[in-house]
Amino acid sequence: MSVAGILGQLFALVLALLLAPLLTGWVNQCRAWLQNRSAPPLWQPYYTLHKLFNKDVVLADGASSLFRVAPFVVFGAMALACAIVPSLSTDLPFAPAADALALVGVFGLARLFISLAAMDVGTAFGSLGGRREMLVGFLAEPALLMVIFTVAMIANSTSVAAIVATLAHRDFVIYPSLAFAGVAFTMVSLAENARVPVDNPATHLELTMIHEAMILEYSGRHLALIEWAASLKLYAYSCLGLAFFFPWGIAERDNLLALAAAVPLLILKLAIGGFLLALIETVNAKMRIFRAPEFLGTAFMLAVLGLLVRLLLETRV
Amino acid sequence: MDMFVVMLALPLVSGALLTLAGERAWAPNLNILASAGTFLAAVLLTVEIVAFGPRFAFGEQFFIDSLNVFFVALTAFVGFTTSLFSGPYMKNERARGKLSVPRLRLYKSMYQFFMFTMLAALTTNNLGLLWVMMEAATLTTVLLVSLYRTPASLEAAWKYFILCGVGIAQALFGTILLYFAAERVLGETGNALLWTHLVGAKAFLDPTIMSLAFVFLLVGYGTKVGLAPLHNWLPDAHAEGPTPVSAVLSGLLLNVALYALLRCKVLADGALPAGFAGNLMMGFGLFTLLVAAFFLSRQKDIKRMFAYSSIEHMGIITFAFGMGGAIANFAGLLHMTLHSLTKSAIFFAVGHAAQKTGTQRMDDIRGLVKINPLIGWGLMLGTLAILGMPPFGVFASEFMILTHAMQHHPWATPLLLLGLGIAFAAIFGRVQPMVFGETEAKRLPHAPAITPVFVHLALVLMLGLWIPPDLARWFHEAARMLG
Amino acid sequence: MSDVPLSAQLINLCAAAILLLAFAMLAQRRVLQLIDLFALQGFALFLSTLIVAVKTGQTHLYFSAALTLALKVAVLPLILRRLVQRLHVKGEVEPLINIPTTMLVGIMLVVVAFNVALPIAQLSATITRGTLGIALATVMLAFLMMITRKKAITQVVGFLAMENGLFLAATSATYGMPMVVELGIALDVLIGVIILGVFFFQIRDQFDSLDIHHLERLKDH
Amino acid sequence: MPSLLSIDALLIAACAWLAVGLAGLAAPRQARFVAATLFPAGAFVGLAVGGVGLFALGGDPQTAVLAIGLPELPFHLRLDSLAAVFALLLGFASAGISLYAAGYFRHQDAGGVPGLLCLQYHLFLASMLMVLLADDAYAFMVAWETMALASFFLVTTDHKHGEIRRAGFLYLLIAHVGALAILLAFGVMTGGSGDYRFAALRAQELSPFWASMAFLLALLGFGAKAGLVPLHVWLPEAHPAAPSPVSALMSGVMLKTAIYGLLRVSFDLAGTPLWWWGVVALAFGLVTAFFGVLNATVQSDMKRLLAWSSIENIGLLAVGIGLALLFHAYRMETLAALALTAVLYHCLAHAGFKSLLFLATGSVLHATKERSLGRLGGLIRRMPWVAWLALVGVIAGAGLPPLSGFVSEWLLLQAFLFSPGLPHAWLNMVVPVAAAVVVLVAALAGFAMVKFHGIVFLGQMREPALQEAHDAGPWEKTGLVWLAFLTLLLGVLPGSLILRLDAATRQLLGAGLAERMSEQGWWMLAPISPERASYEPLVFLGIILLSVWLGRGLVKRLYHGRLRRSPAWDCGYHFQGPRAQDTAEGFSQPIRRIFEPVFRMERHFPSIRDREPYYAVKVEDHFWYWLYVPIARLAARISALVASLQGGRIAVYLMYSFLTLILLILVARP
Repeated sequence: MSVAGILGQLFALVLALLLAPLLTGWVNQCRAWLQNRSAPPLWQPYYTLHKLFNKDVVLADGASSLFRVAPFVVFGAMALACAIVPSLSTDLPFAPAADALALVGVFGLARLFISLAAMDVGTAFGSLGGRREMLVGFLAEPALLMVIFTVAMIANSTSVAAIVATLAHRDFVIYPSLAFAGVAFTMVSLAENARVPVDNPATHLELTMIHEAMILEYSGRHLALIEWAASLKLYAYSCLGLAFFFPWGIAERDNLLALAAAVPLLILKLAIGGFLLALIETVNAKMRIFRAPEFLGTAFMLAVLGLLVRLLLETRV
Repeated sequence: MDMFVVMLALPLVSGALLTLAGERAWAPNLNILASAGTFLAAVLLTVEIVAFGPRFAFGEQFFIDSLNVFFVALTAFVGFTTSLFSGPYMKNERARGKLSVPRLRLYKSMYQFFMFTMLAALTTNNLGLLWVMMEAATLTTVLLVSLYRTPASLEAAWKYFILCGVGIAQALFGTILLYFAAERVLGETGNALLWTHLVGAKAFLDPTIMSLAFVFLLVGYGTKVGLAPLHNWLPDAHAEGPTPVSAVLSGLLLNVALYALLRCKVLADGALPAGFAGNLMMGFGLFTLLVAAFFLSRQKDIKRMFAYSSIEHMGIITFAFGMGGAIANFAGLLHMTLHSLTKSAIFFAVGHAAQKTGTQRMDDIRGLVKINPLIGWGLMLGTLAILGMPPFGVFASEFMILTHAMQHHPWATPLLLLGLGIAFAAIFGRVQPMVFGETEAKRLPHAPAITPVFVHLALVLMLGLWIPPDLARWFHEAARMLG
Repeated sequence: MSDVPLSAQLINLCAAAILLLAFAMLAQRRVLQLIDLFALQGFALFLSTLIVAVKTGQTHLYFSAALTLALKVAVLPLILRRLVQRLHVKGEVEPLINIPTTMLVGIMLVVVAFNVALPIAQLSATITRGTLGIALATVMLAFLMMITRKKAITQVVGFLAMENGLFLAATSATYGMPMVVELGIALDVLIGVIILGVFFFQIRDQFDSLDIHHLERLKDH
Repeated sequence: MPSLLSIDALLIAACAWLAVGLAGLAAPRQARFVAATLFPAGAFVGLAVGGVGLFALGGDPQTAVLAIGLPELPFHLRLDSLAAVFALLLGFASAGISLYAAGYFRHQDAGGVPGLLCLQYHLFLASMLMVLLADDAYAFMVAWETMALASFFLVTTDHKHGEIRRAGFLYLLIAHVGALAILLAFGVMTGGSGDYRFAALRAQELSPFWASMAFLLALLGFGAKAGLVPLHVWLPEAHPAAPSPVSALMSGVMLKTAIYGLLRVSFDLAGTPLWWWGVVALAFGLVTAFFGVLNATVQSDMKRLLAWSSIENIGLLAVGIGLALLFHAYRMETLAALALTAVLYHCLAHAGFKSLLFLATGSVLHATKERSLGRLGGLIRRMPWVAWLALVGVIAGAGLPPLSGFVSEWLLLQAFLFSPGLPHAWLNMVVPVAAAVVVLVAALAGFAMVKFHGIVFLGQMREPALQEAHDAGPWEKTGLVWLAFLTLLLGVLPGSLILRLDAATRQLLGAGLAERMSEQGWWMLAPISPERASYEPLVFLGIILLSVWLGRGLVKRLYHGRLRRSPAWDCGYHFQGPRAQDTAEGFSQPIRRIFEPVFRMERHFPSIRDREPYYAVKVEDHFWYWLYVPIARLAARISALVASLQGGRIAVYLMYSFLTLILLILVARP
């Protein structure tokens, strides 16, 4: 554990905290362009956060302490996730704290808290949102874990840093299993980040929404933290996807030059990723909530298939 | 004073006295007193035998050795506790108007005569006399079974009389054949039916005659034991007679019949190729167990159900003795002891329960722990004990029987387990709702005698966790005698 | 047969008579006649016991013979006849299975009994070894009679006939059991019959009939 | 040589428990004395047992022979590391439960005599301890059945209700059938030697066929106790029926004794396992876990929900055992140790959090007299202690970091990641895929747990009466806090405990994780190597707490901490009441829809013509109709057939005797 390592880790974390709203803003902008709307400014998410932090918290009458704690926990969990996922360098002193399996656990913890908080006030929307979030969660989580299994078997490790190091710095090999895993991962990411076709972050139509339904009662700094956490989640997922499937350019241990080069590369990759996300959201329609299980079931099956392909084709017994 | 003579004379004399006594105030106490005296004499006799070894009485006609002295003690003990139980029980029956005064007198005197026949059958050295006493036991109990003079009790008594009479006639034929075989070895000395002589000459008895004799004896005494398909009298007699009678029928009569069968088996084993008698007994035992188990689930009458449970246990014990060998015989003797104690305790509890609720129909009995916690728990624990739940002793003997069967007759184990499992489901499913649940309580004029129930259960519990070394030694010696 | 002593021939004759009477009882429909036949069988038994006693000179066999005469020929038939009259048992006894079939089964039983007894009889030292088979056959025929008859009283007669068969085996085949045992058996039989008598009255009080189909209520089926 | 051996200490503890129980009989009706004196005493003994268990871990096996039992087979006792692990579990879990019970039974007015309850409760504890110590088949069976019996009486404490009686009957019946199977398994393992000491069973060399028979019988017997599908039907009936501390004891501790037995037989007594044993255990485990968790999500009764969740956890344990057996069969001992550690750890974790959750339901039940999820809600406002402590259990139960449930799940998944290395052509492909089911189960467990906590404690109160609810008393709180503390401790400090568990795996497999793990720091969990996988829950927790703390502080500092209260937003429709919230049925509707074939459902849909339209759904267990009803019918049919023997006609009876006689005469020839 070197000083450089710790500094690099902190840098990555701060970068994540700062970049995450930007990524959200970028995706929104791209989407607006693609949909022939005039786009909000790229910095809009920051304005929104600032505005929300300034506002008073208006708490529903019945809200309990859990309701007030949840945003902080969710935010903390997402920050942790961003700290673990290697975005710039694989030399992360925090990485041993949680491997890929624990990463899924972190997301799960955040989900649990946000769902419980949603049910806390006791409105029809809240519990509906909480239920749907858990529905998405219990289908998406296994799919994500299966993706991680596939990748972990390739790298013989579940440590995210180790996986990335293996994948990025090994001779180029085509893994067909990764194709399956990649598709599955994309589908899971869409669902987990409340994106079309599973959810629509831009709507408040009660029959379709999930994420927005849960946070309907939140306001002020709580809402700000939750929105920020949502951005962080998108960022973390994006970085995870990039790390698994496009790991090139991530710096190795004690390589400051590479680290310096990694930052612009990461921004570039995120920009492309964000655009693709916007594209997917544009060309797809939001589906009925009851189709979501099929969608995620497909993702799960694809992930399992990826694992099978890995076991069948790529291992020599 | 010869304790043996005292032990036999007490029930005989008091039986006669009770016949003459009429409805004197001391009559019930005499019944208990006589039973207590008999028990005391039996204990002293046991001590004597344990200390000084086997002995004869009345010439060679009676013989007390380590095999039968314990049964004597057990019989006297259960006889004593049953008389304790029957005191308040019979008073309550009288108060409920189910019995008249002369019938009570009949009950008491017949009870004492019955005890006499049991003790005499156990101690006699003469196999012919054994038969006579078994028949006499039937006759005394027939009158006890029909004590209520209801149509059902008459029918039960009639069936009991005819079936057991016919059955025991077969046993007489077997005894005659045995005599026929023994005479050729021992000569016409009049000793040819004496067990002590027979056992010495058992290897020389003619196998052809002995096989036929054993078949007749098995069918004869087996009827009395309640082996299926000869068991049909048993549930009727148990269900329709007064409860103390059910208790002694299950707890004592079946044991004594089995004891008679065991004596015959020893002779048959000596004369016949190994396994002949044993296999027959194992077959009967298993069949009995299974048949009884399946019968159990269809019962509606509580005493009838426990009667079938007795059949089931007789099946297990017969199977154990059929297997033979030190461990199985040990287990069989232990099981006989435990079954006697447990089943009579259950019948005591059942008797009080039926009196409290005024019915023997299980569907109408509910919430016994509410009516009287001691009766309720007595029935519950007794039932669990008889079903072979540890830490009660029945489990110990069943464990030994099962493990021995696994070792030597693996094919029989699944059948044994099937029988035990079905019996468990049937009995426990019935008893639990009776003990638990809600009810409207009713007080009885005479407080029930609960002590015998718990004394029995405490003994059964003790035997499950710790068998006193002296008792174990006796069991071993007896088991060795059985071969 | 010439080397067989006369006494043995007589015993065999008595035994044959007992078997014949057993068959007759199996075929008999009327209660009173049945009791007569039973008494006759008892008499044959008495004769055979007497002959054995004379032949062997055992005193207790005389005693047995006397007991047989008293009980089986005199007392028991008397009691039974009284009962039949007092209880107004109808004369006709309707068997459960028709009589020709019963007879056929009976003959088969005799064959079985003789077959079973044959190896034993060959071992026997006594001259009356054939009687063992006959005794067994008598027991079985009595058993059959008990199965096929409907009235309580005929079942009792069957039961007593079975006792006769046993007695034949005890006295003739083995030249008598020990005294104590024979006394005991006799006592049991006597008490049994007395109890039965008591029973009959109770049954009739309860059911107004001695037909055993009233006694079929206790069942699990 | 210490003057007081651990095994003696445990024996004394068992006797102490018995004594405490019997003391209850001395004053059967004085609830106050029984609750405030005897139960805390029992808790103290529990702590001692746990401490001794911890101390004895890794020590040499100690044996003792008691002078009771059968003449040829007195009670043999043995305390080895495996038993010590479970003694540790029993002691520490029961300590918390007893403390809780000290408060709970004080005002338990409905049903049950306090003194009797105390006796049964402590007899239950003592017999569980004896199960762990038993070293011969007889002692084991006696303790095992006593345990079943004591728990049966506890289950039927409130026997006024017919359904509770039925639940108790079903429980004891299946337990008894299972016990018979266990006995048979022991019999098979003696190999005909007639020696029932475990030492003899261990030494016995069995042929593969008989060893497999023993294993299958043990799986049947212990599976019946543990609640493996399809022998699980008693569990969702019996656990909810019992008073809550007893439910906690049964789910948290008693089920683990079955796991103990299965481990004892399959790793210790039955000899070297065959590879397919692992597959069998794995398959049953997967089915159980999946079926259990699905049913947990659709329950409408909070205690039934937890009971089904216990079935799920037992399934996961069986999966772990299966995996360990597979590795063990192929002599991959380190990996077997990894899987086995996961099993042992999950036993401990589940004991902690499931007890905690059941006790929380006890408090809810006590405060509201209500078990149905449809009539609860919003209790966090009246019972904040219980709600927050339950949240600890919920997070652990959902298998989420940084609490105990996650650690074992993580270990299990790590073990799965090695399964492609199995030297068997198709196992190395199928087994990893089984991990997918495990993962799905874990995710569904989260769903069930959110449903449990959200509907019971959060939202608006669904009934006005809930306003009267009060928080748990001091004893209850102490018990809950203790168990929550254990859950947290197990969650954040797995490394040091796993180093101790090493003794148990080393005893069973000859291999452990210790030598690799001791190289790393105590805060780190890296069973194979840090490069391979690692987990530092303390750091993990630290980061989350730090960011919560920092976040709060910074936001307050940079902005403000103002807060206003106002009514919840009602979409402009102000007739909304608590009824507008999701019901328990509504919450699980997606599950019922997705996994429709798994449930046996009876639904009633409202139609236009209904005068009073309503919707109803009843979810039942398929296995009841697939397995148990046919067996019962078959038994009834045979009974009817057999009963025709007793037709009432004396002539027919005589004929039976006659035919038996003739048959025997003709057939039985020497």
